[in-house]
Amino acid sequence: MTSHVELTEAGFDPAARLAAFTASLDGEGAVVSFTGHARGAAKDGRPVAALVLESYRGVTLASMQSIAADAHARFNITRSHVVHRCGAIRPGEAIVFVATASAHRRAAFEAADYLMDRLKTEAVFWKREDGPDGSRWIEPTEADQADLARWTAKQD
Amino acid sequence: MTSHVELTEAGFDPAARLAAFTASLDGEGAVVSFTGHARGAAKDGRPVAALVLESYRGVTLASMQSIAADAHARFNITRSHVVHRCGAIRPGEAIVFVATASAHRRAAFEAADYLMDRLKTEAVFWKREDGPDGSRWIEPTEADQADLARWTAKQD
Amino acid sequence: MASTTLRIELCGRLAEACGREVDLDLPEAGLPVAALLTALGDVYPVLGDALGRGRIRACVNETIVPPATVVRPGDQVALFPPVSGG
Amino acid sequence: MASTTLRIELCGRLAEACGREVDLDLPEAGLPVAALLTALGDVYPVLGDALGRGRIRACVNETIVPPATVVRPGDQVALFPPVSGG
Repeated sequence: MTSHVELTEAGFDPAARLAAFTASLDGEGAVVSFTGHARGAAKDGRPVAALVLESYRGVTLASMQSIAADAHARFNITRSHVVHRCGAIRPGEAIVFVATASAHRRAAFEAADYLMDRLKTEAVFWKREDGPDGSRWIEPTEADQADLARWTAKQD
Repeated sequence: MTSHVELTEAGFDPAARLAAFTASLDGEGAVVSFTGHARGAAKDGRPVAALVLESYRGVTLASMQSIAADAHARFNITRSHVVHRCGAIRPGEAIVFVATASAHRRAAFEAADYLMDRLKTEAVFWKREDGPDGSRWIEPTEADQADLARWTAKQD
Repeated sequence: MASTTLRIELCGRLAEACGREVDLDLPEAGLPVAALLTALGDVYPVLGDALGRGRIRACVNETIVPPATVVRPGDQVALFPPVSGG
Repeated sequence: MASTTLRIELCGRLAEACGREVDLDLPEAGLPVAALLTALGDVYPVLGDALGRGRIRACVNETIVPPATVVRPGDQVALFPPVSGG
Protein backbone atom coordinates (compact mmCIF):
# COMPACT_ATOMS: atom_id res chain seq x y z
CA MET A 1 0.00 0.00 0.00
CA THR A 2 1.31 3.42 -0.98
CA SER A 3 -0.43 6.59 0.06
CA HIS A 4 0.70 10.13 -0.74
CA VAL A 5 -1.12 12.89 1.13
CA GLU A 6 -0.16 16.51 0.60
CA LEU A 7 -1.33 19.95 1.68
CA THR A 8 -0.01 22.81 -0.42
CA GLU A 9 -0.42 26.54 -0.76
CA ALA A 10 0.99 26.43 -4.27
CA GLY A 11 -1.07 25.71 -7.36
CA PHE A 12 -0.71 22.23 -8.81
CA ASP A 13 -1.43 20.54 -12.13
CA PRO A 14 -3.87 17.61 -11.94
CA ALA A 15 -2.55 16.10 -15.18
CA ALA A 16 1.02 16.14 -13.87
CA ARG A 17 -0.22 14.38 -10.74
CA LEU A 18 -1.98 11.75 -12.83
CA ALA A 19 1.19 11.28 -14.89
CA ALA A 20 3.29 10.70 -11.76
CA PHE A 21 0.65 8.42 -10.27
CA THR A 22 0.43 6.39 -13.47
CA ALA A 23 4.22 6.10 -13.62
CA SER A 24 4.16 4.64 -10.10
CA LEU A 25 1.77 1.82 -10.97
CA ASP A 26 2.90 -1.72 -10.37
CA GLY A 27 0.57 -3.75 -12.54
CA GLU A 28 -2.76 -2.31 -11.41
CA GLY A 29 -5.50 -2.35 -14.04
CA ALA A 30 -7.64 0.56 -12.85
CA VAL A 31 -6.94 4.20 -12.03
CA VAL A 32 -9.60 6.71 -11.02
CA SER A 33 -8.93 10.39 -10.50
CA PHE A 34 -11.05 13.24 -9.24
CA THR A 35 -10.21 16.92 -9.53
CA GLY A 36 -12.21 19.65 -7.86
CA HIS A 37 -11.87 23.06 -9.51
CA ALA A 38 -12.77 26.43 -8.02
CA ARG A 39 -15.83 27.88 -9.68
CA GLY A 40 -16.30 31.48 -10.72
CA ALA A 41 -19.79 31.76 -9.30
CA ALA A 42 -21.44 30.88 -5.99
CA LYS A 43 -24.48 28.59 -5.82
CA ASP A 44 -26.73 31.65 -5.96
CA GLY A 45 -24.89 33.00 -9.02
CA ARG A 46 -22.87 35.73 -7.33
CA PRO A 47 -19.40 36.11 -8.84
CA VAL A 48 -16.49 34.64 -6.85
CA ALA A 49 -13.05 36.20 -7.26
CA ALA A 50 -11.31 33.64 -5.04
CA LEU A 51 -12.05 30.62 -2.92
CA VAL A 52 -10.07 30.87 0.31
CA LEU A 53 -9.30 27.69 2.22
CA GLU A 54 -8.08 28.09 5.77
CA SER A 55 -6.26 25.20 7.45
CA TYR A 56 -5.03 24.70 11.02
CA ARG A 57 -1.43 23.68 11.78
CA GLY A 58 -0.77 19.93 11.65
CA VAL A 59 -4.40 19.08 12.21
CA THR A 60 -5.49 19.61 8.63
CA LEU A 61 -2.88 17.29 7.12
CA ALA A 62 -3.51 14.73 9.87
CA SER A 63 -7.23 14.73 9.04
CA MET A 64 -6.42 14.10 5.38
CA GLN A 65 -4.03 11.27 6.29
CA SER A 66 -6.65 9.67 8.52
CA ILE A 67 -9.21 9.77 5.71
CA ALA A 68 -6.73 8.23 3.26
CA ALA A 69 -5.87 5.47 5.76
CA ASP A 70 -9.57 4.70 6.17
CA ALA A 71 -9.95 4.42 2.38
CA HIS A 72 -7.10 1.91 2.23
CA ALA A 73 -8.60 -0.07 5.13
CA ARG A 74 -12.04 -0.15 3.56
CA PHE A 75 -11.37 -0.70 -0.15
CA ASN A 76 -9.11 -3.04 -2.02
CA ILE A 77 -6.87 -0.30 -3.43
CA THR A 78 -3.11 -0.57 -3.70
CA ARG A 79 -2.17 3.11 -3.89
CA SER A 80 -3.65 6.56 -3.51
CA HIS A 81 -2.62 10.17 -4.04
CA VAL A 82 -4.37 13.04 -2.30
CA VAL A 83 -3.39 16.69 -2.69
CA HIS A 84 -5.37 19.61 -1.31
CA ARG A 85 -4.66 23.29 -1.64
CA CYS A 86 -5.08 25.89 1.05
CA GLY A 87 -4.94 29.66 0.75
CA ALA A 88 -6.53 31.69 -2.06
CA ILE A 89 -7.59 29.76 -5.16
CA ARG A 90 -8.76 31.50 -8.30
CA PRO A 91 -11.65 30.28 -10.45
CA GLY A 92 -10.64 27.34 -12.63
CA GLU A 93 -7.66 26.34 -10.51
CA ALA A 94 -7.58 22.92 -8.90
CA ILE A 95 -8.54 22.74 -5.22
CA VAL A 96 -8.22 19.03 -4.62
CA PHE A 97 -6.98 16.00 -6.54
CA VAL A 98 -7.49 12.39 -5.60
CA ALA A 99 -6.23 9.32 -7.47
CA THR A 100 -6.71 5.67 -6.56
CA ALA A 101 -5.44 2.46 -8.15
CA SER A 102 -6.64 -1.11 -7.85
CA ALA A 103 -6.56 -4.40 -9.71
CA HIS A 104 -10.18 -4.02 -10.80
CA ARG A 105 -12.14 -0.85 -11.34
CA ARG A 106 -14.90 -1.02 -8.68
CA ALA A 107 -12.52 -0.55 -5.73
CA ALA A 108 -10.77 2.40 -7.40
CA PHE A 109 -14.09 4.12 -8.19
CA GLU A 110 -15.52 3.58 -4.73
CA ALA A 111 -12.36 4.65 -2.92
CA ALA A 112 -12.09 7.91 -4.90
CA ASP A 113 -15.77 8.64 -4.33
CA TYR A 114 -15.40 7.88 -0.60
CA LEU A 115 -12.25 10.01 -0.27
CA MET A 116 -14.03 13.00 -1.78
CA ASP A 117 -17.15 12.60 0.36
CA ARG A 118 -15.05 12.52 3.51
CA LEU A 119 -12.68 15.32 2.45
CA LYS A 120 -15.68 17.54 1.73
CA THR A 121 -17.21 17.05 5.15
CA GLU A 122 -14.44 15.98 7.55
CA ALA A 123 -11.10 17.35 6.39
CA VAL A 124 -10.15 20.29 8.59
CA PHE A 125 -10.62 23.27 6.28
CA TRP A 126 -12.76 26.34 6.40
CA LYS A 127 -13.85 27.61 3.04
CA ARG A 128 -14.82 31.11 2.10
CA GLU A 129 -15.93 32.65 -1.18
CA ASP A 130 -14.55 36.16 -1.68
CA GLY A 131 -16.33 38.29 -4.25
CA PRO A 132 -16.94 41.92 -5.16
CA ASP A 133 -19.88 41.99 -2.75
CA GLY A 134 -18.05 40.50 0.22
CA SER A 135 -17.10 37.16 1.72
CA ARG A 136 -19.21 34.18 2.61
CA TRP A 137 -18.25 31.06 4.56
CA ILE A 138 -19.30 27.78 3.00
CA GLU A 139 -20.26 24.73 5.03
CA PRO A 140 -20.95 21.24 3.69
CA THR A 141 -24.27 21.13 1.84
CA GLU A 142 -27.11 18.73 2.54
CA ALA A 143 -26.03 16.89 -0.60
CA ASP A 144 -22.53 16.54 0.87
CA GLN A 145 -23.97 15.12 4.10
CA ALA A 146 -26.21 12.74 2.15
CA ASP A 147 -23.22 11.61 0.08
CA LEU A 148 -21.26 10.93 3.26
CA ALA A 149 -24.15 9.00 4.82
CA ARG A 150 -24.03 6.48 1.94
CA TRP A 151 -20.82 5.04 3.40
CA THR A 152 -22.18 4.53 6.89
CA ALA A 153 -25.48 3.11 5.60
CA LYS A 154 -23.87 0.40 3.51
CA GLN A 155 -20.95 -1.27 5.19
CA ASP A 156 -19.72 -3.35 2.26
CA MET B 1 -22.66 19.37 -24.15
CA THR B 2 -19.33 18.31 -25.63
CA SER B 3 -18.46 14.71 -26.22
CA HIS B 4 -15.23 13.40 -27.71
CA VAL B 5 -15.21 9.71 -28.63
CA GLU B 6 -12.15 8.15 -30.23
CA LEU B 7 -10.96 4.72 -31.31
CA THR B 8 -7.23 4.44 -31.88
CA GLU B 9 -4.63 1.83 -32.69
CA ALA B 10 -1.87 4.08 -31.36
CA GLY B 11 -0.87 4.27 -27.75
CA PHE B 12 -2.07 7.31 -25.84
CA ASP B 13 -1.13 9.11 -22.64
CA PRO B 14 -3.93 9.35 -20.05
CA ALA B 15 -2.32 12.37 -18.36
CA ALA B 16 -2.13 14.26 -21.67
CA ARG B 17 -5.82 13.48 -22.20
CA LEU B 18 -6.66 14.78 -18.73
CA ALA B 19 -4.60 17.92 -19.42
CA ALA B 20 -6.52 18.60 -22.65
CA PHE B 21 -9.85 17.83 -21.00
CA THR B 22 -9.07 20.15 -18.09
CA ALA B 23 -8.02 22.91 -20.50
CA SER B 24 -11.41 22.61 -22.19
CA LEU B 25 -13.42 23.18 -19.00
CA ASP B 26 -15.85 26.05 -18.91
CA GLY B 27 -16.41 26.61 -15.22
CA GLU B 28 -17.20 23.04 -14.16
CA GLY B 29 -16.25 22.18 -10.60
CA ALA B 30 -15.76 18.42 -10.91
CA VAL B 31 -13.70 16.18 -13.20
CA VAL B 32 -13.51 12.41 -12.89
CA SER B 33 -11.22 10.24 -14.98
CA PHE B 34 -10.82 6.51 -15.32
CA THR B 35 -7.93 4.75 -17.02
CA GLY B 36 -7.86 1.03 -17.67
CA HIS B 37 -4.36 -0.42 -18.04
CA ALA B 38 -3.41 -3.76 -19.55
CA ARG B 39 -2.21 -6.17 -16.91
CA GLY B 40 0.76 -8.49 -17.20
CA ALA B 41 -1.08 -11.49 -15.80
CA ALA B 42 -4.41 -13.17 -16.49
CA LYS B 43 -6.95 -13.75 -13.72
CA ASP B 44 -5.49 -17.21 -13.16
CA GLY B 45 -1.97 -15.79 -12.93
CA ARG B 46 -0.71 -16.86 -16.35
CA PRO B 47 1.61 -14.27 -17.92
CA VAL B 48 0.14 -12.06 -20.65
CA ALA B 49 2.46 -10.67 -23.30
CA ALA B 50 -0.22 -8.60 -25.00
CA LEU B 51 -3.89 -7.85 -24.78
CA VAL B 52 -5.37 -7.82 -28.29
CA LEU B 53 -8.56 -5.88 -28.92
CA GLU B 54 -10.36 -6.56 -32.15
CA SER B 55 -12.88 -4.05 -33.46
CA TYR B 56 -15.29 -4.12 -36.40
CA ARG B 57 -15.42 -1.33 -38.99
CA GLY B 58 -17.62 1.62 -38.06
CA VAL B 59 -19.66 -0.43 -35.63
CA THR B 60 -17.18 -0.25 -32.77
CA LEU B 61 -16.90 3.54 -32.78
CA ALA B 62 -20.68 3.84 -33.22
CA SER B 63 -21.22 1.65 -30.14
CA MET B 64 -18.90 3.90 -28.13
CA GLN B 65 -20.69 7.04 -29.36
CA SER B 66 -24.05 5.57 -28.42
CA ILE B 67 -22.83 4.77 -24.90
CA ALA B 68 -21.44 8.31 -24.51
CA ALA B 69 -24.72 9.83 -25.71
CA ASP B 70 -26.62 7.72 -23.17
CA ALA B 71 -24.33 8.98 -20.40
CA HIS B 72 -25.04 12.58 -21.37
CA ALA B 73 -28.79 11.88 -21.51
CA ARG B 74 -28.78 10.20 -18.12
CA PHE B 75 -26.41 12.30 -16.02
CA ASN B 76 -26.01 16.01 -15.56
CA ILE B 77 -22.56 16.18 -17.15
CA THR B 78 -21.43 18.95 -19.46
CA ARG B 79 -18.57 17.22 -21.26
CA SER B 80 -16.99 13.82 -21.71
CA HIS B 81 -13.92 12.32 -23.34
CA VAL B 82 -13.71 8.65 -24.26
CA VAL B 83 -10.74 7.03 -25.98
CA HIS B 84 -10.34 3.31 -26.51
CA ARG B 85 -7.45 1.46 -28.08
CA CYS B 86 -7.68 -1.46 -30.42
CA GLY B 87 -4.93 -3.77 -31.65
CA ALA B 88 -2.14 -5.17 -29.48
CA ILE B 89 -1.61 -3.52 -26.10
CA ARG B 90 1.35 -4.34 -23.92
CA PRO B 91 1.14 -4.70 -20.13
CA GLY B 92 0.99 -1.33 -18.38
CA GLU B 93 -0.24 0.56 -21.43
CA ALA B 94 -3.59 2.33 -21.32
CA ILE B 95 -6.51 0.52 -22.95
CA VAL B 96 -9.31 2.95 -22.25
CA PHE B 97 -9.63 6.46 -20.82
CA VAL B 98 -12.83 8.16 -19.79
CA ALA B 99 -13.21 11.67 -18.40
CA THR B 100 -16.39 13.45 -17.35
CA ALA B 101 -17.06 16.97 -16.08
CA SER B 102 -19.99 18.41 -14.21
CA ALA B 103 -20.88 21.30 -11.91
CA HIS B 104 -20.95 19.02 -8.86
CA ARG B 105 -19.07 15.82 -8.30
CA ARG B 106 -21.81 13.18 -8.04
CA ALA B 107 -22.82 13.40 -11.71
CA ALA B 108 -19.20 13.21 -12.89
CA PHE B 109 -18.50 10.14 -10.72
CA GLU B 110 -21.66 8.34 -11.76
CA ALA B 111 -21.25 9.09 -15.45
CA ALA B 112 -17.65 7.82 -15.53
CA ASP B 113 -18.66 4.69 -13.62
CA TYR B 114 -21.60 4.13 -15.99
CA LEU B 115 -19.48 4.71 -19.09
CA MET B 116 -16.99 2.07 -17.97
CA ASP B 117 -19.64 -0.48 -17.04
CA ARG B 118 -21.22 -0.16 -20.46
CA LEU B 119 -17.94 -0.03 -22.39
CA LYS B 120 -16.87 -3.25 -20.65
CA THR B 121 -20.00 -5.15 -21.62
CA GLU B 122 -21.51 -3.44 -24.68
CA ALA B 123 -18.81 -1.71 -26.70
CA VAL B 124 -18.08 -3.79 -29.81
CA PHE B 125 -14.67 -5.25 -29.04
CA TRP B 126 -13.35 -8.76 -28.73
CA LYS B 127 -10.54 -9.12 -26.27
CA ARG B 128 -7.85 -11.74 -26.25
CA GLU B 129 -4.91 -12.37 -23.96
CA ASP B 130 -1.83 -13.60 -25.80
CA GLY B 131 0.83 -15.28 -23.71
CA PRO B 132 3.68 -17.76 -23.98
CA ASP B 133 1.21 -20.61 -23.53
CA GLY B 134 -1.29 -19.48 -26.15
CA SER B 135 -4.25 -17.14 -26.58
CA ARG B 136 -7.47 -16.89 -24.66
CA TRP B 137 -10.58 -14.87 -25.47
CA ILE B 138 -12.01 -12.84 -22.59
CA GLU B 139 -15.71 -12.19 -22.16
CA PRO B 140 -17.31 -9.88 -19.60
CA THR B 141 -17.11 -11.38 -16.10
CA GLU B 142 -20.04 -11.92 -13.77
CA ALA B 143 -18.78 -8.89 -11.85
CA ASP B 144 -18.98 -6.85 -15.06
CA GLN B 145 -22.57 -7.99 -15.64
CA ALA B 146 -23.48 -7.24 -12.03
CA ASP B 147 -21.93 -3.77 -12.36
CA LEU B 148 -23.97 -3.14 -15.49
CA ALA B 149 -27.18 -4.34 -13.82
CA ARG B 150 -26.83 -1.58 -11.20
CA TRP B 151 -27.84 0.99 -13.81
CA THR B 152 -30.99 -0.79 -14.91
CA ALA B 153 -32.03 -1.61 -11.34
CA LYS B 154 -31.92 2.00 -10.14
CA GLN B 155 -33.31 4.46 -12.61
CA ASP B 156 -32.28 7.68 -10.87
CA MET C 1 -32.93 -22.19 -57.56
CA ALA C 2 -30.44 -19.41 -58.19
CA SER C 3 -27.98 -18.70 -55.45
CA THR C 4 -25.02 -16.43 -54.88
CA THR C 5 -22.06 -16.69 -52.62
CA LEU C 6 -22.18 -14.65 -49.45
CA ARG C 7 -18.94 -13.83 -47.70
CA ILE C 8 -19.31 -13.78 -43.92
CA GLU C 9 -16.83 -12.21 -41.52
CA LEU C 10 -16.24 -14.05 -38.29
CA CYS C 11 -15.25 -11.87 -35.35
CA GLY C 12 -13.37 -12.63 -32.14
CA ARG C 13 -13.13 -16.28 -31.15
CA LEU C 14 -15.42 -17.31 -34.04
CA ALA C 15 -12.40 -16.86 -36.35
CA GLU C 16 -10.35 -19.47 -34.51
CA ALA C 17 -11.88 -22.55 -36.14
CA CYS C 18 -11.70 -21.67 -39.83
CA GLY C 19 -10.34 -18.17 -40.26
CA ARG C 20 -11.77 -14.68 -40.43
CA GLU C 21 -13.95 -15.21 -43.51
CA VAL C 22 -16.17 -18.03 -44.74
CA ASP C 23 -18.38 -18.31 -47.82
CA LEU C 24 -21.95 -19.57 -47.89
CA ASP C 25 -24.39 -20.15 -50.73
CA LEU C 26 -27.31 -17.82 -50.25
CA PRO C 27 -30.67 -18.10 -52.12
CA GLU C 28 -31.51 -15.01 -54.19
CA ALA C 29 -34.44 -14.36 -51.84
CA GLY C 30 -32.12 -14.28 -48.86
CA LEU C 31 -32.29 -16.05 -45.51
CA PRO C 32 -33.26 -14.92 -42.03
CA VAL C 33 -30.29 -14.61 -39.69
CA ALA C 34 -31.41 -17.63 -37.62
CA ALA C 35 -31.57 -19.86 -40.71
CA LEU C 36 -28.27 -18.49 -41.96
CA LEU C 37 -26.57 -19.53 -38.71
CA THR C 38 -28.01 -23.05 -39.08
CA ALA C 39 -26.90 -23.28 -42.72
CA LEU C 40 -23.44 -22.08 -41.77
CA GLY C 41 -23.18 -24.73 -39.06
CA ASP C 42 -24.17 -27.39 -41.60
CA VAL C 43 -21.46 -26.33 -44.07
CA TYR C 44 -18.81 -25.70 -41.41
CA PRO C 45 -19.48 -28.28 -38.68
CA VAL C 46 -16.50 -27.01 -36.73
CA LEU C 47 -18.44 -23.73 -36.22
CA GLY C 48 -21.64 -25.46 -35.19
CA ASP C 49 -20.94 -25.56 -31.51
CA ALA C 50 -20.12 -21.85 -31.24
CA LEU C 51 -23.03 -20.81 -33.48
CA GLY C 52 -25.55 -22.94 -31.64
CA ARG C 53 -25.10 -21.37 -28.25
CA GLY C 54 -27.56 -18.62 -29.08
CA ARG C 55 -25.18 -15.86 -28.10
CA ILE C 56 -24.07 -14.92 -31.61
CA ARG C 57 -25.42 -11.72 -33.09
CA ALA C 58 -25.39 -10.82 -36.76
CA CYS C 59 -24.24 -7.46 -38.04
CA VAL C 60 -25.62 -6.58 -41.47
CA ASN C 61 -24.31 -3.52 -43.27
CA GLU C 62 -22.77 -2.22 -40.04
CA THR C 63 -25.94 -2.60 -37.98
CA ILE C 64 -26.57 -5.31 -35.40
CA VAL C 65 -29.88 -6.94 -36.38
CA PRO C 66 -32.43 -9.28 -34.73
CA PRO C 67 -32.54 -13.01 -35.70
CA ALA C 68 -35.59 -12.53 -37.92
CA THR C 69 -33.85 -10.04 -40.21
CA VAL C 70 -33.42 -11.37 -43.74
CA VAL C 71 -29.89 -11.35 -45.12
CA ARG C 72 -29.82 -10.77 -48.89
CA PRO C 73 -27.14 -11.19 -51.54
CA GLY C 74 -24.79 -8.24 -51.49
CA ASP C 75 -25.21 -7.58 -47.79
CA GLN C 76 -22.07 -7.10 -45.74
CA VAL C 77 -22.43 -9.67 -43.00
CA ALA C 78 -20.40 -10.28 -39.85
CA LEU C 79 -21.06 -12.55 -36.89
CA PHE C 80 -20.36 -11.24 -33.39
CA PRO C 81 -19.68 -13.41 -30.36
CA PRO C 82 -20.24 -11.67 -27.00
CA VAL C 83 -18.36 -8.38 -26.90
CA SER C 84 -16.06 -7.05 -24.20
CA GLY C 85 -14.31 -3.70 -24.15
CA GLY C 86 -12.13 -1.99 -21.57
CA MET D 1 -7.97 32.30 42.98
CA ALA D 2 -4.93 32.32 40.72
CA SER D 3 -5.57 32.53 37.00
CA THR D 4 -3.52 32.82 33.84
CA THR D 5 -4.35 34.19 30.45
CA LEU D 6 -5.18 31.63 27.76
CA ARG D 7 -4.84 32.64 24.15
CA ILE D 8 -7.52 31.01 21.95
CA GLU D 9 -7.37 30.80 18.18
CA LEU D 10 -10.63 31.27 16.34
CA CYS D 11 -10.88 29.46 13.01
CA GLY D 12 -13.02 30.07 9.96
CA ARG D 13 -16.05 32.30 10.42
CA LEU D 14 -15.44 32.47 14.19
CA ALA D 15 -12.66 34.98 13.44
CA GLU D 16 -15.05 37.41 11.79
CA ALA D 17 -16.44 39.02 14.95
CA CYS D 18 -13.29 39.85 16.89
CA GLY D 19 -10.26 38.60 15.02
CA ARG D 20 -8.22 35.40 14.90
CA GLU D 21 -7.13 35.38 18.54
CA VAL D 22 -8.84 36.20 21.82
CA ASP D 23 -7.58 36.01 25.42
CA LEU D 24 -9.46 34.49 28.33
CA ASP D 25 -8.63 34.25 32.03
CA LEU D 26 -8.29 30.59 32.92
CA PRO D 27 -8.21 29.19 36.52
CA GLU D 28 -4.99 27.36 37.34
CA ALA D 29 -7.03 24.16 37.61
CA GLY D 30 -8.30 24.59 34.08
CA LEU D 31 -11.84 24.47 32.65
CA PRO D 32 -13.74 21.84 30.70
CA VAL D 33 -14.27 22.80 27.05
CA ALA D 34 -18.01 23.32 27.55
CA ALA D 35 -17.43 25.76 30.40
CA LEU D 36 -14.67 27.48 28.46
CA LEU D 37 -17.09 28.16 25.58
CA THR D 38 -19.60 29.65 28.03
CA ALA D 39 -16.95 31.80 29.68
CA LEU D 40 -15.75 32.99 26.30
CA GLY D 41 -19.30 33.96 25.31
CA ASP D 42 -19.61 35.96 28.55
CA VAL D 43 -16.42 37.91 27.91
CA TYR D 44 -17.02 38.34 24.15
CA PRO D 45 -20.81 38.61 23.76
CA VAL D 46 -20.41 39.06 20.02
CA LEU D 47 -19.16 35.44 19.89
CA GLY D 48 -21.97 34.09 22.06
CA ASP D 49 -24.34 33.33 19.23
CA ALA D 50 -21.81 31.33 17.22
CA LEU D 51 -20.46 29.50 20.26
CA GLY D 52 -23.90 28.58 21.59
CA ARG D 53 -25.04 26.67 18.54
CA GLY D 54 -23.37 23.51 19.79
CA ARG D 55 -21.47 22.93 16.59
CA ILE D 56 -18.12 24.30 17.74
CA ARG D 57 -15.37 21.80 18.49
CA ALA D 58 -12.26 22.52 20.51
CA CYS D 59 -8.80 21.53 19.36
CA VAL D 60 -6.29 21.24 22.20
CA ASN D 61 -2.63 20.74 21.39
CA GLU D 62 -3.51 19.75 17.82
CA THR D 63 -6.12 17.16 18.81
CA ILE D 64 -9.87 17.64 18.53
CA VAL D 65 -11.28 16.86 21.98
CA PRO D 66 -14.73 16.12 23.49
CA PRO D 67 -16.58 18.84 25.48
CA ALA D 68 -15.66 17.27 28.85
CA THR D 69 -11.92 17.60 28.24
CA VAL D 70 -10.26 20.01 30.67
CA VAL D 71 -8.23 22.82 29.12
CA ARG D 72 -5.27 23.81 31.29
CA PRO D 73 -2.93 26.79 31.31
CA GLY D 74 -0.30 26.42 28.62
CA ASP D 75 -2.51 24.39 26.32
CA GLN D 76 -2.64 25.43 22.69
CA VAL D 77 -6.34 25.93 22.06
CA ALA D 78 -8.29 26.57 18.88
CA LEU D 79 -12.02 26.59 18.22
CA PHE D 80 -13.33 24.94 15.05
CA PRO D 81 -16.63 25.78 13.41
CA PRO D 82 -17.97 23.07 11.04
CA VAL D 83 -15.26 22.12 8.54
CA SER D 84 -15.54 21.82 4.77
CA GLY D 85 -12.82 20.76 2.36
CA GLY D 86 -12.79 20.19 -1.37
